[in-house]
Amino acid sequence: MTTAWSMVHVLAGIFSRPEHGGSTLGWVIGRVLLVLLVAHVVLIVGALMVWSERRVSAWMQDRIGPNRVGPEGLLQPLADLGKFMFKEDVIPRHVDRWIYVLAPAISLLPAMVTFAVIPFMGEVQQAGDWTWHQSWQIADLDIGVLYILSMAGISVYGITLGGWASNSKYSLLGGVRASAQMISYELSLGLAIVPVLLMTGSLGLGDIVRWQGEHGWFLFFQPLAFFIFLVSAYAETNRLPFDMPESETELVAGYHTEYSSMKFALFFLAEYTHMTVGSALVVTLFCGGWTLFGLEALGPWMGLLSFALKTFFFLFLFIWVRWTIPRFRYDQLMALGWSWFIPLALLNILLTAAALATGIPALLYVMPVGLLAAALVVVGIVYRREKTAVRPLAADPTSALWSGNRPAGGGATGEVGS
Amino acid sequence: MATQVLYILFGGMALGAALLAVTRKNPVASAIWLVVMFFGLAATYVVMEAFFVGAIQILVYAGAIMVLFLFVIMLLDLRQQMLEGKPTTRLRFFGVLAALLFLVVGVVALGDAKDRGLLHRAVTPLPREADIVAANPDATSLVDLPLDGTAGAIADEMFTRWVLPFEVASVILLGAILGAVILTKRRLT
Amino acid sequence: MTAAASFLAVTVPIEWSIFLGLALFAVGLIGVTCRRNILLMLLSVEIMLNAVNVLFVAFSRVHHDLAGQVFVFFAMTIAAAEVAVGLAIVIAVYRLRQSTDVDDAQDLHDVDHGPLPRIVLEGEDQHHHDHDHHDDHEHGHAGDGHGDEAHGHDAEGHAAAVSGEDHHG
Amino acid sequence: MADLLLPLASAGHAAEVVTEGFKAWAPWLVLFIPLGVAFLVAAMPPLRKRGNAAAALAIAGVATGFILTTVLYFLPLLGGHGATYEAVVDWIVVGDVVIQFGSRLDSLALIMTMVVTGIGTAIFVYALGYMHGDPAMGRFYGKFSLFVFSMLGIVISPNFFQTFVFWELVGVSSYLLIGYYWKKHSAGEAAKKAFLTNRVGDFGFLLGILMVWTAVGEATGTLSFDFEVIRHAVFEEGYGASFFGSSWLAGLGAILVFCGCMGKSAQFPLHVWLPDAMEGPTPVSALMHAATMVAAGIYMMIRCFFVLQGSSWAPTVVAWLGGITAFIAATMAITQRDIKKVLAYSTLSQLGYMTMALGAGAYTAAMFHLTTHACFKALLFLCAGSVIHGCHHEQDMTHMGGLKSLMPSTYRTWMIGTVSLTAILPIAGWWSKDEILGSYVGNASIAGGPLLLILGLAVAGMTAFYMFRATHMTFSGSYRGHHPAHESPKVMTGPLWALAIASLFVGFIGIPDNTFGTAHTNIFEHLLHDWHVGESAHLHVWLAALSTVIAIGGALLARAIYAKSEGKDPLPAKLGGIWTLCNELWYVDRFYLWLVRTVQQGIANVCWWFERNVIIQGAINGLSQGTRASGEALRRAQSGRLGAYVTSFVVGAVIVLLVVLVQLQLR
Repeated sequence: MTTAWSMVHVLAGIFSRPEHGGSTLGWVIGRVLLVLLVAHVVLIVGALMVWSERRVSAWMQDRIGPNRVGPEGLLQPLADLGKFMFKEDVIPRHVDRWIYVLAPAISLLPAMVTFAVIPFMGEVQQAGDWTWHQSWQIADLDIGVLYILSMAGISVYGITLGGWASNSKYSLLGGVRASAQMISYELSLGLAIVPVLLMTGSLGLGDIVRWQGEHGWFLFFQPLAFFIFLVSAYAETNRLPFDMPESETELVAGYHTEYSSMKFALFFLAEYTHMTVGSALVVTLFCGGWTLFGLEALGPWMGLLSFALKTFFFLFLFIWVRWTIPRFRYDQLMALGWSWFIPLALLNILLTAAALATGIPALLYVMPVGLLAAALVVVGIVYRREKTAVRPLAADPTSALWSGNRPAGGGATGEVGS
Repeated sequence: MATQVLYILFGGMALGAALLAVTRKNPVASAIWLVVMFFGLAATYVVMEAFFVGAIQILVYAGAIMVLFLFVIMLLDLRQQMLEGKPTTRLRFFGVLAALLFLVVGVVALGDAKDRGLLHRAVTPLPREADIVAANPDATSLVDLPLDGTAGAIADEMFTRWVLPFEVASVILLGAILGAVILTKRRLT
Repeated sequence: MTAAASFLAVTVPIEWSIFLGLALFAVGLIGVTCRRNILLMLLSVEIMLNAVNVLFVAFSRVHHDLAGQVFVFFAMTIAAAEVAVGLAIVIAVYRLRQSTDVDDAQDLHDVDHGPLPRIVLEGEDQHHHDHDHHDDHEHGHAGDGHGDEAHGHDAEGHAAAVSGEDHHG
Repeated sequence: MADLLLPLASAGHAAEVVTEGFKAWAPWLVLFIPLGVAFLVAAMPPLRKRGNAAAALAIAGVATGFILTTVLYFLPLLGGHGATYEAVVDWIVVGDVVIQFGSRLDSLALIMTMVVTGIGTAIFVYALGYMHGDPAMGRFYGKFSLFVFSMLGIVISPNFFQTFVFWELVGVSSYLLIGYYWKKHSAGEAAKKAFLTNRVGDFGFLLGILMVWTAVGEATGTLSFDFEVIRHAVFEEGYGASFFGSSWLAGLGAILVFCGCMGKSAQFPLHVWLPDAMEGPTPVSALMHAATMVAAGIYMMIRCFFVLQGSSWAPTVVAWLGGITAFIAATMAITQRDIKKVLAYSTLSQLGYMTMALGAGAYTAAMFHLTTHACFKALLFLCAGSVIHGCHHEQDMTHMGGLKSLMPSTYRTWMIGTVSLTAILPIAGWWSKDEILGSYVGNASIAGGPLLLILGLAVAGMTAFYMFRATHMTFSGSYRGHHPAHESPKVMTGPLWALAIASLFVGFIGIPDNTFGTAHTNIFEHLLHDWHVGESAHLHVWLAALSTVIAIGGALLARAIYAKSEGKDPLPAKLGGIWTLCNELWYVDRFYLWLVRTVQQGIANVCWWFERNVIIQGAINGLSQGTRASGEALRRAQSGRLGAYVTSFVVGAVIVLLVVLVQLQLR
């Protein structure tokens, strides 16, 4: 770790911004190198996640998991890669060829580029008389959060297009479900961040992390926002318990039913990259990013370590949840998003704004905790009820969207189809 | 130099993508090309240093509007609709002619305006961070500095000068939501 | 100014942006006029809206007035609203017609509705009264026809039915 | 003109102005107590049903007003000089134009308020007896209070705008009161007639106000309705000259303002409503035609006398209109058989006198005559009411007679009133009427002034004649009625005596300064300290003697003809055509009837034809047919193809762009 850090540090010193004394060419080369570095790290982490998911799930189910390739099976991803590479690349005749080929790449890309704005460590910067904490990231956009939301918004394309291009009913349903689900949860995702932005006063992720370094993590200020963001992130990454687009029991494998070989591997990798990005975002927005209660002052490597450990924890949480909580029904998923998360997030925004406007800091500490508790109690009650009452799918208003021209209501209302 | 090159690159990309979008037979292909156009335009916005607009261009158009389009295309399963009936040749001819005429008239007007010296200004770059620091010796933090085209500056403008239009826009959105819900209800009772 | 700054700081002439806007608008126009699929017409309208946005941003930067960029924001809001309602209409039309071709929805083309009522003054001859009454009768039928339309699927057939009634009148 | 204006300009502003404290706000109390009473009566059915309770409330209200005003008036006078009480609030603010609402109680307004509330109190008490047994007495007192409120609003008004608002309120409440016996057809008709005739005058009034308003704005640079501002404009800003540079327009403005007076004070040719208004209960007639409504016009003209003074020719017109009114009303009064009608025409005639005074610039004299007339005319009306009450609602004098012994109190008070009205020294009416006639002596500002003086003297004779004619027909001889007559109760004779005493003595406050050679006998001019303008009244001994002789002569002539006539009138036979002319009211009403029935109906017929044949047949049906035809022609264009619509739209837009571009190129 230390070696890796010193290398980064040297690079960073040489390739600092021209305004801070670096040379233009050096800065450009440095940026490019940084991009390559981050991209590789993300991909490697994604690959490792494949391994760790299998190990952790095995551990949870009292199995052993892959342990043959390399120490503790760590090289298993490499072996998988080889397997994918050499498998036959089937492109069915009925597919929409161009889009079919493009879709896996499209699905991986947004996750990768999101990392451009995530600050992974910090250090003290100087320019003339000025001294400030600088977050290390590829680009400290002042619209960082908007950028993230944009990328989250377009990440749906890969899955949707893949599902459509496959020209099979399971794939199509998976794709349609994915688009509806991700549009829905994008809203709660975005709304959950708003209180954070209100309190920080900036859209830049670097600023948000610095604010948390000075005042404390948003996890403590905004537990409800944290909760909503976390669950919405699960939905956005199509992970269990929200893996509607690929739910095996209903749709075989959803949008990637028709895919094989490296194309399937890319979809696979995209999912894990999304998980990584999601975890990194949760860490950045709510768990202080590279800060660690002042310990980051020990040196930039401490910030990097803190960031990595927190991210790994949330990645572990992803896996933990997957093997613990059963899949939601589609109508439950939609009801949770539209009827609970969005109103709660709006309420949270309102209360936070009120607390900020009235200038009563105590509200900021007490109110969110109470909200979270109330929300959890309500959700618990609802799911207890949902579990006992099994509704027929036809009664669900949204089901009309999936059933083409089937009349809704089934005739229970006495309506005679025209 | 780089700015101009980038502008031409992304602007051309947007234009080409737009042309492809309106000429594809496959609606999904049209939609994808339109997404490409949105990205191209977002990039030109960034080149013009309108970062906020660039970001919401992707967020709103590519992330929401086009997904909705794709969603509807898939919902209606328009694969069969790809072989759409051709409009009468006369109509198509007049349509293209009118559009081209519009372009010609626009370019002529542009040239005319340039001849009259109405276009002497160009899209100017923002002051650099260092310049701003130099120009504001009293500021104690970067956050205090006036930056053009950023989210903060636009927010200042939007919530002071344009707060009424902002609220009106929200009401329009509400109306649109209600309209969409009512229109897509299966039966109005 | 440092090298990097000067590397990036070369300006973009305003007429490039104007041309880009014009061209995009023309492309959108072609789309709206030449496509018959209602979804693609909506898409083309989006292109036209974007063409305007380009000009907004460009002039905003030229004049250093953020109003232009704020208006882009509003334009996007309106576009979102328009698309939401437009797509809802598309779905509604599709349900009714099983088609997204605009030429399949021609209910508003010319139909003869018979003579209009006129103001008849007190003390005018009985003939006019008669005529007026007749008008009402006919309108009653026309109303029935519209009622049928709600259930009917074939616009052409409906139009034929109405004009047939007129011949009776 | 200028030499006349100078003494006018020096009038006013001598008094202390009180704008704060209870004194300033007390007028509001005086104003709003009657409104409160009216509101209570309207809003509380129990009160409305118990007439006596409503009456007590109303009497208490108006009496409070009288006491309050009197105290307000005399308190500062004890200190040596008068006071003006002013309490205004901004009412309507439109841009630069600020219209105020409130009260400005200078000496003029104070005297008027005292007259209104004082005589009002007497009449209110009297009505308690007169209206006894009327099931709708609560309603009566409610409307009565509303009427007093409207009148007071005019009196205390500081500006034309408020005056106009209350002017209309007076119109409405008089409509309600005249039509009090609404089940009687003639009462309803009379109410309508009064209202419509007043509308004619009010319309002119409104135009006049607006003309003055703009002219004042022209002269001073500020648009204002305020009387003080107008006064300032007239006397110091050259308003008359700068009235858009036209003295003709200045006169027109004054005459239009006078139109309001013409309506309310029933001047020729808008006098026709007043006699008909006798359809109301007698207390109403007394209040409306003695102290309040008809006085409102005169009061308003005195209040804004500077408007009249701003013009060179308008006063002449006013004076002549007053003279004509006084004369023809007197001739009409001679022919009446209805006791209330006699008094009504007499009122007209006296108002004519006041208007003559206005024309001559003798505003103090006009106000003085208004005050004395209010006393004795109220007294006479109440006496007439008492007679009518005593004779069981008989109004025809030929069915009366011999009431001298049957109704002694009524007879004595009636005689005091008659002598006062007839203007026989030294009772009230003589002083005031003589002051008016005196203002014409040596007055060169009125064209035909001497003629008017002779007219005034003739009217004085006729006044004596018709009053004593009425007296003899009513009280002399033997009783010819069908029901036994009786004296009225104390509650009615009490107010009669109060007013009689007032009529006896009120004249002495206005003895011209030169009468006894010592100064300051003219208390009225002193009372009207900040409003007395022009020269002081002057006693012309020859005129006094002449008018007294004429009056006594008229009285004696009436006695000779009617003392023994026992209800039969020998005059119609003797006078012939002249009698018919007077009895037919100079054919004014018939002329109006012809105007409405023939002229207006003819115009309406033409309009009706035009509307029916041109507008409905031509324009409306033509429009619909035209729309229809063009629609038929154009509906082929509605192909229903969206693409075609869009394309044609785009082509059109491009054409417009091309045109614009070409135009730009050509420029």
